[in-house]
Amino acid sequence: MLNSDKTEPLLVVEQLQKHFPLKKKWREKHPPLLKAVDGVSLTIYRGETLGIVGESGSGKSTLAKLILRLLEPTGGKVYFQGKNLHTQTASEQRQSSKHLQAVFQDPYSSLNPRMRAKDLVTEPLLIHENLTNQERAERAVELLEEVGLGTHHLNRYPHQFSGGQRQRLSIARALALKPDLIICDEPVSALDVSIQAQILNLLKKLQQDYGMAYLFIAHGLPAVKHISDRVAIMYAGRIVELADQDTLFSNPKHPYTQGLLQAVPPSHPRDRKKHVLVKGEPPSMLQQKGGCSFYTRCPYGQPMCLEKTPDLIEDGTRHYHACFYPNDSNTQYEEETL
Amino acid sequence: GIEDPDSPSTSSDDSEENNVLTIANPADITTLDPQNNSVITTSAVLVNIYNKLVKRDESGEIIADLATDWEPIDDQTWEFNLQPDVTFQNGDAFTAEDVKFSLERVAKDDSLQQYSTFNIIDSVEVIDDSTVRIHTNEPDPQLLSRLAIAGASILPAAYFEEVGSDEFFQDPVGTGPYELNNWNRDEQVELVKFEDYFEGEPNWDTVHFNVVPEDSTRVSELLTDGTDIAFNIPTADFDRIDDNDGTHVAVEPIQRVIQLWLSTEDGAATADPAVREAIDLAINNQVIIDEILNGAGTATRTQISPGNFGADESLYDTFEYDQERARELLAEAGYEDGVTVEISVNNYYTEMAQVMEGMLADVGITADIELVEQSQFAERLFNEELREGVFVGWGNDMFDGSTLELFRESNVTSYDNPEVDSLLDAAATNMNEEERAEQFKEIQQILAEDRGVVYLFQLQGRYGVSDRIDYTPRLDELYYVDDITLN
Amino acid sequence: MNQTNDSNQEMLLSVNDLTTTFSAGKGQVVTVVNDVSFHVAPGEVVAIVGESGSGKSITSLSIMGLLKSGGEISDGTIYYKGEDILPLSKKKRRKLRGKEMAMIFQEPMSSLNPMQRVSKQIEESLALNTDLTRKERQLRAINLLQQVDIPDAEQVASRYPHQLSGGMRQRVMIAIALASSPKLLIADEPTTALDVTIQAQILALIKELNEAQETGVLFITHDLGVVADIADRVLVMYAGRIVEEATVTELFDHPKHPYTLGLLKAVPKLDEQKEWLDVISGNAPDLARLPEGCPFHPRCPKATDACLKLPALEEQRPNHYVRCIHPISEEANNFA
Amino acid sequence: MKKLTKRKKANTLFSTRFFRVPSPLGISGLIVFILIVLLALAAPWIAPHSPYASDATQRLIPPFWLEGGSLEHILGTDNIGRDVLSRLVYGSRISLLVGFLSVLIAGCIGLILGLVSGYFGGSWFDQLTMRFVDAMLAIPTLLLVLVAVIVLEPSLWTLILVIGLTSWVQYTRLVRSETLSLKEREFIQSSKTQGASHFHIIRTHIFPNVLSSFTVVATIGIASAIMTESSLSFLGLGVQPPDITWGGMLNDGRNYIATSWWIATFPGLAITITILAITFLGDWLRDFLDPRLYQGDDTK
Amino acid sequence: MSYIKRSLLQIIPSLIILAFIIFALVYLAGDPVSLMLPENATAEDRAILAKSLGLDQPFYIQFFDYMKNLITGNFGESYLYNEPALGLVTERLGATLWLSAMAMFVAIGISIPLGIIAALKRNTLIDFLVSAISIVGKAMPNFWIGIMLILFFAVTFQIFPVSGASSPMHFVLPSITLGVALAAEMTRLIRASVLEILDQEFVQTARSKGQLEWIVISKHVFLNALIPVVTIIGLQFPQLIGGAIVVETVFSWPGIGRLLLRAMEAKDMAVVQAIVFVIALITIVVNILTDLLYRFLDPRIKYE
Ligand SMILES: Nc1ncnc2c1ncn2[C@@H]1O[C@H](COP(=O)(O)OP(=O)(O)OP(=O)(O)O)[C@@H](O)[C@H]1O
Ligand SMILES: Nc1ncnc2c1ncn2[C@@H]1O[C@H](COP(=O)(O)OP(=O)(O)OP(=O)(O)O)[C@@H](O)[C@H]1O
Ligand SMILES: [Mg+2]
Ligand SMILES: [Mg+2]
Ligand code: NI
Repeated sequence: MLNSDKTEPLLVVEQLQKHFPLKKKWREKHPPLLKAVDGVSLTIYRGETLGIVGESGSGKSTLAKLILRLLEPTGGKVYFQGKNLHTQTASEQRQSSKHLQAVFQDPYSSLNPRMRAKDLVTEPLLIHENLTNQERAERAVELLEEVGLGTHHLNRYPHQFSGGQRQRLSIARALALKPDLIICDEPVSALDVSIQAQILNLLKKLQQDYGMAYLFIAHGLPAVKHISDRVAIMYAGRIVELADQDTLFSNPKHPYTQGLLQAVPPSHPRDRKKHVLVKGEPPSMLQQKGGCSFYTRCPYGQPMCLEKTPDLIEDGTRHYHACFYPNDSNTQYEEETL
Repeated sequence: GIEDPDSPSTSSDDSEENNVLTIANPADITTLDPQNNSVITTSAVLVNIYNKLVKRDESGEIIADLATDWEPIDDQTWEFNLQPDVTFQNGDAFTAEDVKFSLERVAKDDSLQQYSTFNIIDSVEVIDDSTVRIHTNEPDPQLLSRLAIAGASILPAAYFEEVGSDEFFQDPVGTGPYELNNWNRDEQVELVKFEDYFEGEPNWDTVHFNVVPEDSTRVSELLTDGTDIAFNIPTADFDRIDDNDGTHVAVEPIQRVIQLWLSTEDGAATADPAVREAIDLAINNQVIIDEILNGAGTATRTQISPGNFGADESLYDTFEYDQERARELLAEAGYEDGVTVEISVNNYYTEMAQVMEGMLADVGITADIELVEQSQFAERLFNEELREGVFVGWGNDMFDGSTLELFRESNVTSYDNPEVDSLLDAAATNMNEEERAEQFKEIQQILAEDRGVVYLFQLQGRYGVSDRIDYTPRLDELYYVDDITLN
Repeated sequence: MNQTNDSNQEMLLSVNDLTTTFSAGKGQVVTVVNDVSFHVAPGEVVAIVGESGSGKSITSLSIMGLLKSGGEISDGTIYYKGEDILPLSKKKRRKLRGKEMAMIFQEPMSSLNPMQRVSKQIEESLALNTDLTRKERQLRAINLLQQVDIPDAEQVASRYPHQLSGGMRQRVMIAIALASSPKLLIADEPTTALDVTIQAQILALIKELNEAQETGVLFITHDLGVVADIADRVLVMYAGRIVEEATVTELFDHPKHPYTLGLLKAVPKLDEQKEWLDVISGNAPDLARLPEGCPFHPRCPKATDACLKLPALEEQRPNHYVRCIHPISEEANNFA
Repeated sequence: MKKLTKRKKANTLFSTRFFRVPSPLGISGLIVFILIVLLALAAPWIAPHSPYASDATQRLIPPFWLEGGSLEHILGTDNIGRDVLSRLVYGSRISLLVGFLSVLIAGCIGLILGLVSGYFGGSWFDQLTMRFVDAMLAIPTLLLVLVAVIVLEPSLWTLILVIGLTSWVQYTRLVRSETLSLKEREFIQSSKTQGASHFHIIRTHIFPNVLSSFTVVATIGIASAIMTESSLSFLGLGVQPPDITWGGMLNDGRNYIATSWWIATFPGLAITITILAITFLGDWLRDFLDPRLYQGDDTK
Repeated sequence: MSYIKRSLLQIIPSLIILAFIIFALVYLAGDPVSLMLPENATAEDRAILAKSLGLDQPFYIQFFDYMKNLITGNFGESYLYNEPALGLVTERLGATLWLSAMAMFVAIGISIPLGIIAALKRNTLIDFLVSAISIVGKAMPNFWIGIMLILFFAVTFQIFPVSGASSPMHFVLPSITLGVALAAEMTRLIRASVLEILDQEFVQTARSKGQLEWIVISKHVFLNALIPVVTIIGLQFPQLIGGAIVVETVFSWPGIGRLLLRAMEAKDMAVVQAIVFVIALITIVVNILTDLLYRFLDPRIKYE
């Protein structure tokens, strides 16, 4: 790979919090808080891909939006290229936004339906650089080619593209300013199976060519595993485990990670196993009174887990986990005899 | 005997209620106080509740009402003998005190709308229970005319003073043939007969005055027997009503004369008498009468029509029309390229004014017409906010030439002729009837010559009437309900 | 694999040459499901995989008789328990629904009536398909909720759908389907909108139903992992046609159609690490403008001029049917 | 590639979008509407008579196909002898003027307020605007117009101004709610992440996207302005003569509905047809303005 | 309760703005003094009256006083009727509200079946006809409809009375006249709403249970489609009252529409403001009620 070491911190997130106040009910003194992101710390190094996996509603998109400054955090800090993103002046913000781009999940809503492909991909240039129309047209061609689209696509509207092609457009657009970091919030979730692979390959190739870092958010473990250098597992607004990709998948410590891995359907019918289930429903983000939020679904819950919220601790090998009773042996969940 | 307030439309089908008379008017009455009112449609209803000392018959003659007879004592004093055995609807007996109270109320209280008509009365002197003397501030040849209008209605002095004005007019009491049963604003005034009416039991058990603002709806009500009389029907519907079984159209002259006031002030094009004359000559009065009014009008060159004191009949039922001459006059006046006259029109007369506009255009006069909402017309008229031409229908409830005072200097029109002023002054206090009539005739001749006002025609009241009743509209547009009978 | 009428008798469901069209306005007609034949035996789980828009849902709605206006079955027969159900009256078709065949939809958010309590919606199905009294129905509804592993069933029964999580809603849907004890369950992407942990729970439930009650299941998905997990037999659909059919292990071991192979290879797997994923280039075709011949040929690495003629669905290995004239040979199939 | 460039040329506005949007009603609406506009523009050349020239002796002549009618006055004459057809033709001018200008005024206010308050949803400006909108919504438009007309004296320009100033509320509401939901769409978020200014986002992303539903409401606005004018005419507060409006004509004829139906019926029909055309046109415009319905070549 | 409290709090600023709009209009309408005094009043009289009415004060003080009066329910005296304006309005309010309510019934009665049928028969001739009729219904001025209805049903066929408000039969024609435009609007809405619901999967779920089609429509589709319609009723209410101004004139209906016209002709601004204010208040109340109904109907909101 082009980027050799991946040790220079590019983005540092410290104890980031986002609490959404919900509608106050009659006679309630304070509105209940929905802790969408509750004390997340992580670092992304230059040129690496950090994958984030978690159940729906666990706060992944919120985290992405905080980093992109689409939301104001309730607490914590985000440093990008050493500067605190949320205390910058307007012009500094414009400057950092050049290096920090995003690709969103929904290919159908992430492109303005009334703009043509060439205008879509060069919009960032319009905002940040003073180019002539001619120059912009040239760049548009380059960018489309970069993501595997042809010049005949230049004048089309988004609806004339398929989902995969739209996602390519989004990527081209994110690429326009040669950013250092692209936040990809579930960029392939909405795509057909046969297209997902195209996009994953494209992302990977672009990274090799330009050396930018990705924050890659996804639902599906296999895709994250494929593309990431390191992977973080989120549960109920917190990171419960974070490690190098191979470590995490071969030696998960947190019971949730383990459950998650076992819930992934087999890749071959021969690997079919008895269904082992993480029972229960995803957590309500409201009922966090303290204590481990996985407690309700955890097969190893101890009294301790109810009292204290486990911190994310490192075990020396850049493997972080937040569990009081981490399990080295990939212990089985109670078998559901169905 | 108060019957249930049933729908007017079904009332006439019901034999038991055949004794209900229904009249559909375009507007509601505005008040129950006859002395604080100047709206004729309101008076038209109130005359059935209250009596006056004298009243007018259908032809406009003054006849006895609560007074039996009267005579002048001197130039400023009149004596009236009163009907005995008259009771108010609340049972109080009618006496001279009531006359004194009522006439002095309207003559002294300057907040009443009729005050300016009656403030010439200095005092009313009670001679005995059935005799009064009215003293005026100066000789008043019109006193009887004044006493014949609704403003001179007699109210029960004792009861009125006991309850006060507000409460009195909540449930008013008069000596008239009908008493008020109910007034649902904007919907209906319901009168019921006053059994002890001094002239004998009234004809109708109940009289409904319904408010039906939309012309076509009023006609529809008539055609479906929803009403016995529909006032002010569109001329276009004459044939429909006549052709319909059971209804007919009744038209009779009324006191209203349509006229065009033309400014004589400097700067106005119409200050030039030639222009005014040209306008008069350009208008074919008869065409408007025939086409727009369906014949329900009479061309005239004066306000004072027959039946009024001082009428100059030579100016009545005639008009001048000569397009050629009109063009010549304009050319002579230097307007061969045409002239524009701005005219404010009471929008009630829109159609006529628009026809006139067309006629004026034929001779090269551009009438720039501004339509003014009826209700604002009066206000703007008195504030002199109207244009150089004013297209207006003017009534005359006093039946007297004195209405020409309108053309006195400093009145609402800009017409200013010292000769007219002095004639008006003389007529105002002239107790010699003949001489006074001559004075009015002279004024009319001058006005016809001067054309400070171009008279067009006297209107006729247009009523749709059910064949089941016998009704002849009156010159004064009032409904004396008791004179209306079942066929 | 055109069944004879005899086999129609044995099968729970057998679909022959089904062709469903939609009118696209201006007299244009789009064929959305094209010449599709397959069968489902009692107790069997048949999966249909294929890309979005390949006609999976329309196939299932055609079977249920729930096509929306504009959609029309223009050809083919559908036998249910040996009876041709297409000519049946509307009333008889309706009676088949619920008692005989039930359906679960993809979107747990919108497949429950937001205005009705959960219990009522289950009871509605009970009222239509059983002879239980009202009281019994209420009890049965709670019982069913317990059967689908809903904790605190009594309380949940009185909730409205929006008060449930996606997984619970999907379970309620299964409870509704269970209520009529259908012989055939059609599940149209029932887990696509759910998290993996919840997906596993739902799949387990469906499998249990299938095993315990011998219910035939037609399972529609585009996730090969789910197929590997639950199916007995697999149909691969592409552009409205079946391009391959085989038992699940046969298919995974010996994919014959280049599209099937492409799919299998394109999916990243937990247990393998490679630099680049294998991809199928290009996009799924628009049904209104299908390429000539084999609909897959513009994307097919093996395409030749011969592909301009539509290949037939042929049995290339025992019970393994493929619609391709260049099927993947054994040696080339290096997919482990 | 050659084939492609060839096709490109054919893709002019007219050859593709115009006819490919499949809406026969919309197209007929458009055609009728264009005809009406042409009629209004060409009134002096089309109208057989002066619309103002009255001749009382020629009044209430029925349309030519009825007994007593003549080709001289094809649609007959009105209550003071003016040619109904000519007035109808001229009437389109002011009726359309009232419709267009009042919508222009209301639309501009509504659009700007809606965009700004929607974009800064929840801000004090938004709060204030919405309270204002609530207040205005609580009063019937006709009532508000009536009061305002009375206060300002009826005239063509007052009427346009007043209808404009009282009907912006619906545009504000619409634009604001569309903006609010657009704002959450990912393409706006993505533009924000690129550091785009508020103005840029509103101008290039939000405005074009609210435009089509705005247009639909605006066309309906034209229709309701015409209706409001005719209601006002009925109450005697509409555009004043000599200016001719259909509403005014309808009102002139209201006493003649039973006897000379043509005076009111033709302007009534004109209003109905225009409003129908405008409504259809609005539906079509929405589609026309939406590139998503522009079926270009399928992508390869 | 919290909802009501919240919405009540929210309407206060709206009411203040409303009061301001109305006050500004009245202020613009000019000096009421000349209307209240007899023609021959002197300048001195005018000044005295102006002072007693507080008209010599600056705008904002006058507005402040005006607000104070409003809070105590004092809308001023009608100079036309010499009565408190509010009383005049409330006296006639009933007639108008009844008419509006009946018109609403007519509109609902027409639009629900038509809207549902049009949606169920989407893109057929029936659907087209319903749409066409509803647009025509909207495009006809209501005084025109009213006069025509009278000519047909009252004069020619004599089925219903012509005008007035004294019996239930009298309601028929005016409520139809007033309801037609609203019905047209609502038909389109209900059609759209039903279409949207028909597309949702729970309808298919109900069908897949083997449910009868008409029960599917009535039980599952209808109730859901009704919800957006409820809010429309609240929003359309002021337009209904606006239409009543015209319809009342045609049918001689003794409601506030007629009062308003009278008051406006006479520039009796006290009455005009009272009417505007009362209508606005009623509209707000109706909106809160429909909102509550909405909440009552839609469990998704009730339990939040
Ligand atoms: N603006 C907001 N106001 C209130 N709550 C919010 C808001 N945005 C997100 N949430 C809540 O925050 C939680 C986390 O949401 P988020 O979108 O970050 O989840 P996610 O992990 O991205 O889920 P998914 O996988 O479904 O995209 C959810 O419970 C969501 O309902
Ligand atoms: N009502 C309709 N009118 C016209 N075309 C339709 C209609 N419903 C579906 N189609 C078309 O039929 C084709 C097949 O749709 P279907 O829903 O069966 O796809 P699918 O395989 O279920 O896809 P997905 O995985 O997205 O659910 C699609 O191309 C779709 O556009
Ligand atoms: Mg997300
Ligand atoms: Mg589907
Ligand atoms: Ni409460």
